Amino acid sequence: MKYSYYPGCTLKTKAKDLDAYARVSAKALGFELEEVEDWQCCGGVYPLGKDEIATKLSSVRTLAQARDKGQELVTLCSACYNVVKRVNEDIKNDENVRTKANNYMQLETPYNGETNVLHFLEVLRDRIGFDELKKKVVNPLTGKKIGAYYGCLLLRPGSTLKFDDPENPKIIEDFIRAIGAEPVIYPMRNECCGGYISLKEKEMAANMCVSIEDNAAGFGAEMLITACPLCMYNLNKNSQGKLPVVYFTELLAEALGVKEEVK
Amino acid sequence: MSLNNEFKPKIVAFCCNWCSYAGADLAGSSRLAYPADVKIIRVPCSCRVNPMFILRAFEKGADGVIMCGCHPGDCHYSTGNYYARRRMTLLFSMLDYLGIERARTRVEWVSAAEGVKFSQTMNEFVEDIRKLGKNVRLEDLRCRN
Amino acid sequence: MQRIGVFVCHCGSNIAGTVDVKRVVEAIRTEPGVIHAEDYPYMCSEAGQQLIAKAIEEHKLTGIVVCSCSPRMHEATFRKAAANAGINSFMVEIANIREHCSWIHKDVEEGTEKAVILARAAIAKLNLDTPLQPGESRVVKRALVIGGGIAGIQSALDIADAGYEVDIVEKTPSIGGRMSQLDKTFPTLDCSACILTPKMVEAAAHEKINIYTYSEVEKVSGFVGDFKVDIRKKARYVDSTKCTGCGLCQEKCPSKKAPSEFNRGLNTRSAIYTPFAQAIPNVPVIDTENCLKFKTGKCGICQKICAAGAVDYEQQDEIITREYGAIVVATGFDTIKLDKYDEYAYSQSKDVVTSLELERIMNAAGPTKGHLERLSDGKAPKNIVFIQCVGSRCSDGRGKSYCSKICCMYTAKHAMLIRDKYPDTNVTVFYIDVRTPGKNFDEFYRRAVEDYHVNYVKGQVGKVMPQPDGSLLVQGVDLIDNKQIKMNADMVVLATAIEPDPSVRNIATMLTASIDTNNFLTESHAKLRPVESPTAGVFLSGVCQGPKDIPETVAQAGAAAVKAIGLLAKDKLTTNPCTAQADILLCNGCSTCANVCPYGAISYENIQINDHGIREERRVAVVNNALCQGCGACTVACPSGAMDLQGFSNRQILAEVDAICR
Amino acid sequence: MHANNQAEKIKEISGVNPYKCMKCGKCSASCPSYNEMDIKPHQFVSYVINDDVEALVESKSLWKCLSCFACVERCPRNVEPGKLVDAARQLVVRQRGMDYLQADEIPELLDSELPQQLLVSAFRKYKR
Repeated sequence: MKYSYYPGCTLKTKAKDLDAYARVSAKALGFELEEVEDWQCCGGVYPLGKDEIATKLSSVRTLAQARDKGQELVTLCSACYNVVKRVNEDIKNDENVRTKANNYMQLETPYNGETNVLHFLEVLRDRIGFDELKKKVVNPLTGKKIGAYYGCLLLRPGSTLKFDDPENPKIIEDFIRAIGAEPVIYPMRNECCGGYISLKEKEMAANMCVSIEDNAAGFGAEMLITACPLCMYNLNKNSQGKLPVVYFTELLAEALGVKEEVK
Repeated sequence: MSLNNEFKPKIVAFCCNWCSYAGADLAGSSRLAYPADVKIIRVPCSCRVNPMFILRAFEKGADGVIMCGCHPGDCHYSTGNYYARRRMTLLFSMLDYLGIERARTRVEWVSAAEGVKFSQTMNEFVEDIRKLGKNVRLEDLRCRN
Repeated sequence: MQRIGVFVCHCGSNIAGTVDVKRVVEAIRTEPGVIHAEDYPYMCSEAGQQLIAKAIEEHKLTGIVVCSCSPRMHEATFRKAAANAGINSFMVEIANIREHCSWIHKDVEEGTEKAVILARAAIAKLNLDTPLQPGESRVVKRALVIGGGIAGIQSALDIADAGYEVDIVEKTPSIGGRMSQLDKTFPTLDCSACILTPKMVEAAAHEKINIYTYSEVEKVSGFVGDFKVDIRKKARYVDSTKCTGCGLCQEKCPSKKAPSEFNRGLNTRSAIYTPFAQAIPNVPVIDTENCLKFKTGKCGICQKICAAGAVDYEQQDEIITREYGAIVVATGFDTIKLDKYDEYAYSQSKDVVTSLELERIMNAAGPTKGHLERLSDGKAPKNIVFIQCVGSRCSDGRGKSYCSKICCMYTAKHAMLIRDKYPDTNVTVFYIDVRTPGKNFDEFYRRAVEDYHVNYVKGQVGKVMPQPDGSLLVQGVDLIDNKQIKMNADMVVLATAIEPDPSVRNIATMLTASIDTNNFLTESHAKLRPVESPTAGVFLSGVCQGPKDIPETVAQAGAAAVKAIGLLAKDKLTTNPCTAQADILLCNGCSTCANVCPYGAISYENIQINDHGIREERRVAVVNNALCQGCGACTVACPSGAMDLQGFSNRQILAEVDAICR
Repeated sequence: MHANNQAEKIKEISGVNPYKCMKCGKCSASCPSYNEMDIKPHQFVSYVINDDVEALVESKSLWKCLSCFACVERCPRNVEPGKLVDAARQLVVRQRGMDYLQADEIPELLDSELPQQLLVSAFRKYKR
């Protein structure tokens, strides 16, 4: 199975691990991530203004490429997932955005939202299946108590993303179970880490990250996993460092026994 | 005030007595406006609407015909709207064959509680018909006066 | 040729405001058949009707067109007026120039033009009207009440007291409904069971009332005065005639893991069970999904120990077919599912409960024997937070757009009872608005604040977070102080929205009673006929029509009963004369019409026909006017055009089409 | 610009109908930045209704909103105040010279681990 793959800017620089582990894991699981050509940064946050068109075009370009190949589009970074998927929904449902975006783009075939956007976790859940994944695990992380940190961008707005229950998600917990570890459910797993605010308001971000970390630790988590480089940064930089934070793909690669393939 | 040369479509709406006519009444008592181009004919049930009535309307110069009934499953006579739905499907495919724009005819299920839906539907339908312009294909010019 | 009079109503300014009434009168004077036309401020008034009568007499009119409000409003009024003046009441046509014209248009020019066209269509139709005579149909002197809660019980008692037979069909093993699950009732704090049980007993003992519990309506046919209903009496596996209600079987049943429906799943019950101690009838049922005998074939303890020999594993469902003149729907409500509201952590913590669950917790017969305890650890809660409007007033697609109406009052009740019984417990209520219209209602709520010091906070809760120590961190807002609040609670109670019981959907379909987008049954007129369904002979009782509390439910149940009694008291009903007729000269006896008739009103006869001098025997369709309801399905199905509908004939509808398109 | 036009502009950019608000406060109850804000999320709605856009564009709150969508997710009336905050922010940054983040202050804010994503997000939220 081949998917179009949109890594996004951060996965090419500060979050190379997130990307590399995903690629080796995909190979081990028997699917291929084919990077779309000439992709551009999604912008990091979805432009909320109804009149924003230009800021949505890079996503449309990527989406159209996946469509041309007849592939589903996979993202790994939560932010890219949020932006690309919401732009796709706009193109599908908002005639104004669709017309204007296509007028700008002058694609050979106008893009009307045909591509299906998947997060890597959704590929694991809906295409591979967690039961199937479990069978492929050679190095189960037995006994590890792991807290899933979702943050905002994977879940909200739930009506558009339809990723999981935005108030009580379970996809990462199911993932943790599949790789043999024990999920720790804590209520702040879908609270915001502070996001971009930490650039200018370090203290605010620190408050948030400390409570999240405390909350997870209080429920017995020994580590946190995330799918978002920004969450990772904030949780590492702005907390008290009680819990290690790693990308979920790293644990996946480890469980599949392919971690060493990443140099 | 509307301009004299503005296209004012003639639109016939068949409404079943139990749901849609009551829905239209509710739209009225809730003051939910829709264009005056729509004129409603009350029928006991959508299954009373003979496809012939719709053809006659077009022949006489109607620009659009809409039929409204109870939601499937909610027909006052149990099954009437199912018959209506099947008949209209056939009629529409025939009109299609004749080259009549699909948007000139419409079937919509409107319950007695859906005044808002009734008004919205009529607004949309009139808008669609205005875009299509005058019905010239089926009108029997001998009927013009 | 008809002699037509046209009467244009101003309806005060309702019509005259946007329709130039005088111009309508002038415009239609020249229409074919119109002899007389005039306008009047209120046609429906006594004076207006006299005016019509006078004109009929003076101008020897054969039919009238009234341009006024919807025929659903005053058609009957004008038909009666016409009949009183000596013309056939079906020689009346209404042009709806209010709901369909003046009320939706602002421009007088537009409104007037449309009113004229609607009037022309009515005149064109009237020109083809023929006098019709209504027939008669019988009234079966028995009523069916669907649902055995307080609404159904009250309706049944009132109908039975008037001397008519009533059957109650209740889908659960006992009558009593939601009210039997309540602990206390507002605003008097009576014990719910204490006031409900006597009613249940009275209904059970009433000689005119027959109760089918554990039964469901399966099929409804017929029409007002003469419904035919199939009731499925589900197999109880216990013979009601033998069971003494000793309860030994429930005690000895080894399968005790089934969640108790009555206690909202907060504890368990045995596989053979009566839902609660005061159940009526006091005859248990076997839940086959949990019964070991049914699951594995082994066990059979209940049968062995039953001294009366009442347990019968071979019992089958039974279909009972009965006839009824009137049907009262009293299907009640349930609380909504909370899976879309997980910010309140309902699925994550046992100590987040719905208000109905709290009723069970507070009730002496409930899972905690009436002690206020946390379900997680059995500890007494010291801080309780109530959250209002959970799923009510939500237009975001997650919940219900309406106000559930009862929550403000029951929350005040809960808060007060808790503060009264456990004065050390702090109670906080997060609310959007406190709505207490009703006699002694606001006083009741104020008592909670003033005498019991319940802490009412105006604002909502954003999230409830279970903590490692088992407490619940509630994050809310106080909009008056403009402060975000984070407080620890031991228990959170959600005032969960109510919705019509899901079974009502199916019942409405069977009854062809209309239902709104929230699955509440629609009334015939929101203000003036609030307990009648638009489907004749079907009456609405209790929450199936809209959220209401117990006194309102009882009042409405009584009103529905009175309407049913009014129907049952009649010996005959006049039937709608707008029925189908076959033209025997055109009919070829093909049976197409009979196949589409939902009432089985069409049969075939061989009759002698003289067709242009040729005498022959032909098979032709004959419509039974008592059975035909006038839907018109046959008229369109008929391939030879022999079927037509009186009052809505092909020619009449075509005349209307022509008039509108002219 | 006339105040009224500004309020209309906010409604247009955000696509929010503030009149749907029933003042339940669930947005403010959900907001993780509540304590940092001078004008609270629920107040944004009434400020727009009352055409007091001046106060909004000058408020601290604009720069404290995390765009975490907790208010959008939980609003029972689909009002979604987060979108109003963002629209007010757009009104500011779309004006010349009103960027909240200047390019020359960035080097000072950088650290070696800071992901690109953070910068591009901040740029999009704070700059034209």
